[in-house]
Amino acid sequence: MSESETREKSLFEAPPMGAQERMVEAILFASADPVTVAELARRMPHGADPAEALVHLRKRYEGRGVNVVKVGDAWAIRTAPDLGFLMQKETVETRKLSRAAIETLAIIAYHQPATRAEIEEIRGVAVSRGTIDHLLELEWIRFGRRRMTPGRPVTYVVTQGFLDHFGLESARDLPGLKELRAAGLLDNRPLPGAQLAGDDEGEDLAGQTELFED
Amino acid sequence: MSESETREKSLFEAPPMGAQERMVEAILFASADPVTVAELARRMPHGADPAEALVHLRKRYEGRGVNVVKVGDAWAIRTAPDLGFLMQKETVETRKLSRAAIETLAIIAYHQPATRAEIEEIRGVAVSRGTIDHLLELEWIRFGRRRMTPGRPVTYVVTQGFLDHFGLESARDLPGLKELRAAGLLDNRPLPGAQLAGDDEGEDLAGQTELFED
Amino acid sequence: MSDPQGFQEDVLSVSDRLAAEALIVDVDGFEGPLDLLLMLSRTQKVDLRKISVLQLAEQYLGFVDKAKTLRIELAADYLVMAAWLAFLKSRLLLPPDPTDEGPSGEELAAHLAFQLERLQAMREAAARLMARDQMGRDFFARGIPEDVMRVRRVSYSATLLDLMQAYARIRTRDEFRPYAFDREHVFTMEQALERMRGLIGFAGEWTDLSSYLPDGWTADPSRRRSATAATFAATLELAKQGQIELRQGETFAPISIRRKPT
Repeated sequence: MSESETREKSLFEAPPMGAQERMVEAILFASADPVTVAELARRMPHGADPAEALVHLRKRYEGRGVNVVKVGDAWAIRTAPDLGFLMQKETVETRKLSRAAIETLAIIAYHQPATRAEIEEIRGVAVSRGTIDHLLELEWIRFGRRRMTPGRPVTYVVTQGFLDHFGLESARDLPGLKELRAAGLLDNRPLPGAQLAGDDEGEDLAGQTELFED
Repeated sequence: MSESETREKSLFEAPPMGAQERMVEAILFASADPVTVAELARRMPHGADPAEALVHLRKRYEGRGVNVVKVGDAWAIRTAPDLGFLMQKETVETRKLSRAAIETLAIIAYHQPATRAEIEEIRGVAVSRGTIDHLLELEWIRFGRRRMTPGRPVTYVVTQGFLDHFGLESARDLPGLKELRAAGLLDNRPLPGAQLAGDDEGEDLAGQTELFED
Repeated sequence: MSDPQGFQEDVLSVSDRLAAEALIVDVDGFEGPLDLLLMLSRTQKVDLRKISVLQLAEQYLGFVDKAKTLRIELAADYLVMAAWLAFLKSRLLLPPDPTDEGPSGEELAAHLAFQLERLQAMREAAARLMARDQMGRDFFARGIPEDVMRVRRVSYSATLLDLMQAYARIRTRDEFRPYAFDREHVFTMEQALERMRGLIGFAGEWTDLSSYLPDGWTADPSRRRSATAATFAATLELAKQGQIELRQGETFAPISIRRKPT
């Protein structure tokens, strides 16, 4: 060890091993990728010995719900292999709802109970069966009472699952148009022209054309 | 307890507490977002008691590099705050909040549920477009119940994401909340002679109580 | 009105003037009149609970006067506050009118002091909130959430914002719809032209344009407007084609037409 390094070391005493273990633990936890010993050393205070801290940390996590594991030449914290069955929730792929579906859902939320004809009238375009089925499958809408009008059409209402997902206490708490505008929420709306050029499905394009024709 | 339930229970005996602790540990480690006790129970074997397992787990991680923290009615593992200096690499540069947004957020947090009019009354200035929008986008605020006053205005409350971000167990733990309340500075005190504002005072108090009771 | 503080706005010293300008130039930096009042209140160097609201009102009114002498335009809400403070000042200075049932000057002053204290308290609370350890800066969530396993289920997500914007988009679509006429009440220029072509053969004399309006289009104002516009446009077209002549005595006078003498 060179003279200058020795001097520096005495100036910046390495923290106790217990503290070093904490540091390695925090870094491994928060890093998006496995971390090498060299990287650990670079991030920890001068004089720290991450390799030794890792030995201690690894031992500490033995038999726990998560373990310190070596991935190539780097280290990471991973779920204990026998507990993989608990991670089913994490095996979910999220996709954005189609525009037709979100509009239909919005109309039901604001106008519930709403019949299909009413949804179509408000959207100004036919609602495909698939859209309603999809929302039913997601359990965001369900059937309400039949409307006591000729044909006794079924109505749709939103579910508790819908309220949970959108963080609402009740559908009545949805802000009205005036409030949306006051909150500036209408500002992000693309212009009608931009919508036409957008990535919308055919169903919507048809609707738009129809709309602008008259 | 019915016969079938008894049989089911003996078939699916709850695992020992040590094993339950491991499971909670694995689930909390795996998730970036806080997990509720109900969700833990749903994912763990029948008969498990995640609330008790959490008590043990929390104690186990005291003083370590990562801690078990409570966020509203959910739980998460977070790095110890004193180790933030190690994480520069992980730091996400967030858009700086405007002064108006910060004040609006604080007013909602301390006065929740708060209407837009109340926010404006306290700041003495209109809430500019986009401020509420921005806070909604960050998922730090959400809509609460409508106020049962003329116009039934929407209210805003803070979210679990807000608590998580600021390391708060609940909205009751907001810094200085007790002192502010004791000093009467969270009262909705109407302008003398103004009748309308006085109407929602009772309701407001009820809202506050409800909020901080749980 | 007497001014106990002896505010001398017309004998501004250079330093006073500079100070005032510095304050006023910064007026955009203030978040409304209450914020400005809070700033002014600091010059009294007392606890907000002991503040002299009368003195504060005078400081504010002085500020507004200076802005006027410096020809700086203040936003309307600053002027509204000035008017209210002037009213408050008069209430505080004049003996109370026993017939007046409104709140006393003291009550109004106390409320203003409360508002200032509350705003100040919220500012401090906001600062304390932002000074807390924050996620992503001081403490961190799991860097590798374990969502790396096989995809088993597709979950569809949408945010509340998506939902509200979708609804707003539908409900405000009409505002952006290109203006479409209600055909039933619109008389087109083509119709007018056709009608005029059939009639000009008989228009040897100067005749008021309005007499050419079709039947059933004169009673309802909107129908009448549409028919008049279309008929006028048609006459211009016919004049251009050299078939008729137009004349108008003066602006807004009735317009007359006749067949162009051949």
